[in-house]
Amino acid sequence: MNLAIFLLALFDGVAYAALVFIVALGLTLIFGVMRILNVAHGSLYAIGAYTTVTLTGWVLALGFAPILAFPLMLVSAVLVGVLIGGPLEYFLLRRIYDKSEVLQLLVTFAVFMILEDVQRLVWGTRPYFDSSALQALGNISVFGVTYTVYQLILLPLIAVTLLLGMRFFLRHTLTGKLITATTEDREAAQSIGVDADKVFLFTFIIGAVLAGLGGALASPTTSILPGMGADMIVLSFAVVATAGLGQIEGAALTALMIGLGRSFAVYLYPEFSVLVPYLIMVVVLLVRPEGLFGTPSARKI
Amino acid sequence: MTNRFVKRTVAAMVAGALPVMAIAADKPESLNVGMTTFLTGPASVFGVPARNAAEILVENINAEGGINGVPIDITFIDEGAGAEALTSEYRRMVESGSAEVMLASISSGNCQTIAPLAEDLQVPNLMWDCGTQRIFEENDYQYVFRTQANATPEMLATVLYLLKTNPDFKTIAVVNQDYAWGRDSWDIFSTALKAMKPDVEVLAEFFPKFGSPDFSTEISRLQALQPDVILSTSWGGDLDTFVQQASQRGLLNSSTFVLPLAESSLERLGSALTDGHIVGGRGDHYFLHPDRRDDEDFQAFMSQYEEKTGEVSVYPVFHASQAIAALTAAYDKAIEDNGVDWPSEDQLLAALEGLTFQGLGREVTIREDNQGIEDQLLGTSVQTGDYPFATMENIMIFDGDELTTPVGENSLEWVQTLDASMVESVTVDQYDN
Amino acid sequence: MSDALLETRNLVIKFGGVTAADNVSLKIHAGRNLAIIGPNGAGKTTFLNICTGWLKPSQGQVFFEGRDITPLPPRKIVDKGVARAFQIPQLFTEHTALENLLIAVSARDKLRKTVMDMHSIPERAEMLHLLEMVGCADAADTLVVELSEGQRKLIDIAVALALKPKLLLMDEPTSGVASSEKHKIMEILIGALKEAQVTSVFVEHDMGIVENYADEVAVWNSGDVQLRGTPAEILEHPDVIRDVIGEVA
Amino acid sequence: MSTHKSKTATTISEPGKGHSVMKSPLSLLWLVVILVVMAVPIAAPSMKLLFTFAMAKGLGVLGVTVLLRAGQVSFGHALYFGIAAYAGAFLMAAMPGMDILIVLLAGGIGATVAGLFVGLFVVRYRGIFFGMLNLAFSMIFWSILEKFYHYTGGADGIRLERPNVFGSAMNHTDFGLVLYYMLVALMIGLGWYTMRWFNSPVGQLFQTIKTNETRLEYLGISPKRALLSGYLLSAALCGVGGVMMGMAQGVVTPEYVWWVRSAEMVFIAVLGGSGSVQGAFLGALIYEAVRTYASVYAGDVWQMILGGFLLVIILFAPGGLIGILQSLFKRSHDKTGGGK
Repeated sequence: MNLAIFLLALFDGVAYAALVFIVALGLTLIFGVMRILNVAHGSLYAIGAYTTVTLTGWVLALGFAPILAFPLMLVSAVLVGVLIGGPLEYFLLRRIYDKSEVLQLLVTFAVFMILEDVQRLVWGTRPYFDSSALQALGNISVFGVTYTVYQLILLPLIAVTLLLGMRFFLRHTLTGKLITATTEDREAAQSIGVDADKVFLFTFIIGAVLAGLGGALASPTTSILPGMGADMIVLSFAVVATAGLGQIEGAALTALMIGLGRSFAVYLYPEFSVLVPYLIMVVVLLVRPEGLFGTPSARKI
Repeated sequence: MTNRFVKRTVAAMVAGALPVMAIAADKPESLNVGMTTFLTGPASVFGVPARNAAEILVENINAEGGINGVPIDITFIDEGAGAEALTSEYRRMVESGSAEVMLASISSGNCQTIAPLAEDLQVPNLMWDCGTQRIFEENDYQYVFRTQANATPEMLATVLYLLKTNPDFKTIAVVNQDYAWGRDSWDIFSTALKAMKPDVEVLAEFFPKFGSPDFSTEISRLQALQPDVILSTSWGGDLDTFVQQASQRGLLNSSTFVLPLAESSLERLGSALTDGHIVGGRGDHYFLHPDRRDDEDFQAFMSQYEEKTGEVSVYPVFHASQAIAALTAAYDKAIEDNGVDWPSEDQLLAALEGLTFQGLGREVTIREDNQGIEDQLLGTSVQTGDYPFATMENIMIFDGDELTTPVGENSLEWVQTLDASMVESVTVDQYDN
Repeated sequence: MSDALLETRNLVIKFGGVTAADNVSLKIHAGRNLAIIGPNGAGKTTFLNICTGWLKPSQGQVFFEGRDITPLPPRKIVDKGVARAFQIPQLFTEHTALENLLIAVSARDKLRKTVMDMHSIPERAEMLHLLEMVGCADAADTLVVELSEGQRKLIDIAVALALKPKLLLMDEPTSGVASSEKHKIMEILIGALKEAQVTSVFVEHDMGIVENYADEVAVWNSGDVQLRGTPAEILEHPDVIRDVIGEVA
Repeated sequence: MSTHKSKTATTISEPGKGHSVMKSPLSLLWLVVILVVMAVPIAAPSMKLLFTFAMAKGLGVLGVTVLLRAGQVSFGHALYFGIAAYAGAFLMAAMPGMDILIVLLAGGIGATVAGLFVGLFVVRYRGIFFGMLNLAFSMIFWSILEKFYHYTGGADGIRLERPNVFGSAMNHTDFGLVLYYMLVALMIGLGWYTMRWFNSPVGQLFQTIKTNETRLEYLGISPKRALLSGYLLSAALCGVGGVMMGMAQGVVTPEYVWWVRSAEMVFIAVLGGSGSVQGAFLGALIYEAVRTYASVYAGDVWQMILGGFLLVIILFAPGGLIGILQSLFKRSHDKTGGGK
């Protein structure tokens, strides 16, 4: 393996990792704060992608410039977060916070099943493809290999921005501090006047927006078709568990490991590329049972 | 149920005792047909057009009085609900008597499951779309017939077209979906290529997961390798994604793509599929079929279909038409041969042997091993501006007979015995567009 | 070899920067009830955790019947005959009081019996008797979550006794119990211990209890045993009055 | 008085407890249900296949139910379902004409051995980590099945040829009947054993993982060992279900192991009544029925119907179908009791 190939694999891995991270970030955030592993996150991802393609299709059909696809991604993500994520938390999840982990997870699984069919009813089974956004940014050539600026530069840039932004938000803003406080001790936070319900709703919407954003950002690079949510969610699970539950830095590192592992596998042993995320998860948890960035919780007796 | 059972038992006993004497059946109120097709899942890009086509065709037949006055009643089973649901619904349909004839199926895996099941249940089953060549090579069936070709002629025609149009290429890479079709089609393609042009070097073999949303890494690797030809037998969303991403990153300019199933993706790919790539459609299927496009019935159906679905026809539509054409032709033949109002099951099976029929494409004949002989159409993509997507030029239609593995032989072994002379000797009709 | 049932030698325990135990050497002798007293946060519970293997000391060793048990996990130490009762009762909340004891006694056989109904094991009568001994016979068929804190504490101790230990370590057996009941509980408890011939160590804050029911008292302060003696001697000591009793009062 | 209270409180998590109150009417019902199930192939042959699949799947769900009793949920138990089915398929491919009992045994043993290897690792974890690690192992196996096409048949799977029954080959109808009554026997036998196991000392120690592992450790029991014992049982049950399903379908595919299948098993366990043996089979039957009929009559929305069904159960009847049934029986029992 020469240096050029090594670098190519590195670029591919980073581009892929960026997308995985954006989706897993939302899942990690929701899990960290609410302790709910949201299976429906995968559906929100898919719906984000579908919405983006539909909106972009409309707007471009009206004759606007393709560059408009970028703001439309944000619009779609927010729509998904507010119109689906919000009611989901408010009408459903709120009722099950006192139930066991298993039941909470199953509720989101039921929502996932329902949303899978909703997607099919709304968008049909035909694959959609709209790469206006990606084409608007053009290509870049590295070692004679053409990459899209969108995947090689924009996606990693967004991922890093989101990581830093989320860290800043949680540590240095009032809302962020409220979220962190509620995460650490819900009762204590409530006793000093924090409205935990509001914090949960807000967190869930942010998480859902991130899922939608992941889908929106993925939409110009892939065919959008039924089943894309199921694949993404299982990968995100691997990221969240490997990272250490609720650890956003861990999620970033894990996404990077998975992205690089997968792309190096494609270059060296293509047949192993599917195995990579799960092998990483098993190996990491074997060595660090609480995940990469997790801390063991000693039980008080 | 019991009625049917008694009828069958009696029929079997009598048929055993008096092999020459044929028993006619009463004319039923309707001919119940079950069709398995993907209504959900990624393969619904094939399944839904096929269902739409079948509905139109059955409607048309019934409008003209059905088969000898008996209307066809067709019900669909979703292959997308999984093998479990499929087999149980298939059984239920047959055992409860709500289907006399079955049309199954799309997925090769499902075909492998259903063929022995149909044999067990003793129900005539027309395989209308499955690709695997193994069905009749590994087993003998009495109740199972295939109304189209299989992977072997489809891949052979592709190799021949490639060698006829690009005789000098040196290197090839493959990106196929990771499941039976992707693997088997590459086995046949590579074996045939090795037999006819042994000096070709295979630079890379990729089998990304079925339904993969992203081929960026494979494309980077292919750009670094720069093969002359890139083969992909993928279809549906996978093919769309692969070609779109390759197009965006300029891979379509540096390598010739060979896409034996791209006919079904032409409309969706739009302008992404540039000029000069090889396109096939699993048989002689193309909405601008050069032999057929001037035919009135063909035109009538095409406009009927477009009106109903808003899309142009793709090969599963042709395959559905062939299955239904085979069904009506077999009943007509059985009725005529036996001079009855309505044929018994055995008479129907006898009529299916060696049957010749015509759907939307050219005529198809069912061979003695129940395999259909179907011609193969390939062409080269071109953006003419007449349509908002690529169409085909330099079309060749290969004679199916010469490309189909002889009865009783194994495809891979037979393909190994071929050589370069076939490129010249094969019977082919050429058209400009 | 040592004549003590349990002995710690030079135990040092550090959490982060805090030293919870500093060079503790303590002997516990068979047949006597030892009370450990001391101010809150002095490390008494931590000491019990170390003795039962839940936590590992930074330095030093724990011996039981002369054998080094420092590296063993709690379950192995339990096998040797050390049982434990907790400040917050550790019970199986979805089971009744009797079932808690049946499960405990089943554990003596490890994981072997897979078909026989737990309610028909031969030790059932023995467990009913044990419930009686701790004065909870009425509660046999009640889910432990529905019992009073005092009853839960007694059942927690009964669960430990079901293992037929040689030594029982108890963490504040009367905390969280109405003061009117404290003496009743201790009365029952000491009686049960005597009947089962079990040596006991209990961490306690209530000097009245210590005075009445301990054979011996150790004063834990600033990470070490500062004083040791009979209840009468210790409770009169001026340091104890200043540092321990003063705080409790 | 207190006795009565404890019984109502425990019925959901431990149906075996309600004995004295509900034993007679409910166990009578189960007897009737078993007789009905035995009569299905004769009385309603078109339902035979549905019941066959439901019983096979129910055995797998029973495996998941075992773990639920310890408060643990595995999102990868389809692994054992699949391993057993593939073990059967490979055995039949290697030695055609093998006897059905040997195939069953091979499946069960295959799953148990796999359960031992994976179990030794995963019993260190609880909660989400436990669930996700099981998921990871099942997905690793799934990837291997998909990738090693030339051995496993890839995504299309391999055929599980029909085994012999006591030395003689059978046609599909007779074989279907043999499978059916074997499943009935397995359902009764393994269901009975599992209930006994739940109430046995080992089963009870295993279930304390749900409520207090600290105490378990202080009883001298390794929680990991206790969990492993239940994990092995659950793997074996899933395996038996899987190999029976494989024989019933005649083909095994990686789909058996796909994570959605695992989630489905948990889904069914909760639907039936988490922790209940009868609930596992009842849930499987309802699930299969809804799935089959919904995919026929409402092809596009069967997942939605099932999802909605699950939501309603979790929100309004957390005891699952068994919980509903028990409260119905209890109410009618109370009524008659009040009349006396």
